[in-house]
Amino acid sequence: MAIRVRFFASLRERMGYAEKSLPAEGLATVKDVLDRLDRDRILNAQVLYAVNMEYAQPDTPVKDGDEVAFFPPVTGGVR
Amino acid sequence: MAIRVRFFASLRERMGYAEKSLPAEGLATVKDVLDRLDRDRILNAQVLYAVNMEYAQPDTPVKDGDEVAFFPPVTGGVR
Amino acid sequence: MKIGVSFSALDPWAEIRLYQETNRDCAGKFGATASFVGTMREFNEGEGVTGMTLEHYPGMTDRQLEKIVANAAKQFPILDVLLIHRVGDLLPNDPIVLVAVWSAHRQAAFDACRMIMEELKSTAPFWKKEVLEKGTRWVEKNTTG
Amino acid sequence: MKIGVSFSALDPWAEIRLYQETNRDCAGKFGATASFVGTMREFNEGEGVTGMTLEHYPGMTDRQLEKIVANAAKQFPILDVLLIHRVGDLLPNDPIVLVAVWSAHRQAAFDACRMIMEELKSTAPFWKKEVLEKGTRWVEKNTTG
Repeated sequence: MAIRVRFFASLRERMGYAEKSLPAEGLATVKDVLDRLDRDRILNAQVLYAVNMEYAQPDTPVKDGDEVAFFPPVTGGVR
Repeated sequence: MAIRVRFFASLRERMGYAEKSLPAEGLATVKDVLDRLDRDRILNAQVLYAVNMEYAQPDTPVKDGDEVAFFPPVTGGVR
Repeated sequence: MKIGVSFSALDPWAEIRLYQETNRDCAGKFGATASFVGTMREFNEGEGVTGMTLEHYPGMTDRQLEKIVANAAKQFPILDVLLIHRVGDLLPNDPIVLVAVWSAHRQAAFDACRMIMEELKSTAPFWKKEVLEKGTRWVEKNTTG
Repeated sequence: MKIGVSFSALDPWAEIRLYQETNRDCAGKFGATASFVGTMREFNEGEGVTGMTLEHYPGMTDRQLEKIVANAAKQFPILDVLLIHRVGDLLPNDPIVLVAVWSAHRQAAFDACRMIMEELKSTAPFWKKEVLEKGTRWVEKNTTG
């Protein structure tokens, strides 16, 4: 298994890809996942985190098989 | 001409009739109209007034040709 | 803008849909439609209700409804309003009133829709007489609930 | 209760009408239906908008929408909810989102409908990309307007 990383919307475009699979070794939190990726590019604008489709924080734990997502502030509904 | 007096809803039932025509002589205000009618029966419960289809007060002026209405508190819409 | 009373059964969602389709003046400009439909329940004040008669003061009703909508339009930036109130004999589940408000933005649509419903309740000359299992009763007041 | 996303054009009033006709559990018990429809405008932030793509996070969207409705049901005495959000490519005048709330009384229906729209805007994982006369832009935030 591994950790599935996903990007959405403008962040997906900034990264140039929608998802990536990372070996889970050494990844204990969302912050660890960020550090393993192009951290500066991801954090270049405001970013939200989700682990297994629930909102998360940098210190939220992750484990083998989890899905970790990064995306910009959401803009559903209408103003 | 004359003054047309109208009753609605529970007040109409209490009065036993829906409308009445009153000679306008001596009638200067809504209060005068009330005094000319069965005042105690009308004021037996909370009553609202209208002159020419606009909400009115006891001292609202009336004149020949006007329509004066008495009715209980309104209960349109839903709770 | 369409404001009035209906002497026959209301199909509120079909009314709103048709109104929006045939009134294209604010097409492309509105981002928000807030609507409210009031429906007759089969109970009130703890008692079963099997029917209702809605009496109104013709003429004054239209005048007051127009005033209520004008007040809302003065206070909030709204683009269009549809407001229809039933009169006559109703059965449980029959729609009593519908209001729909179109606006560029959400808040104005919600605020105006709610304001119209509140003012209607306290100023439009309608009266409800309920048919209970035993006899009838006039609804005496609208609470704020 | 029906909650979800739609990949094809929404006919919001027809959806509400059909839902109410086919879900009779609260028939006779509801006196109030508050609804809101959000529609794509042909302008935003002072610029003409000719199209929009609504992206979402499948799976997380459903989970968040269900959470939002559950929160509203915890806070207000509501009987039923219909909530559908569009995804995919939209044109001006296309409906974006619809929410309808059934309740015994007016206030709970209005309050819950508004709360759902507010929470949706800040927690449901949708993103809008607008097509302008020249190029495209991501909508960066929803104001409270």
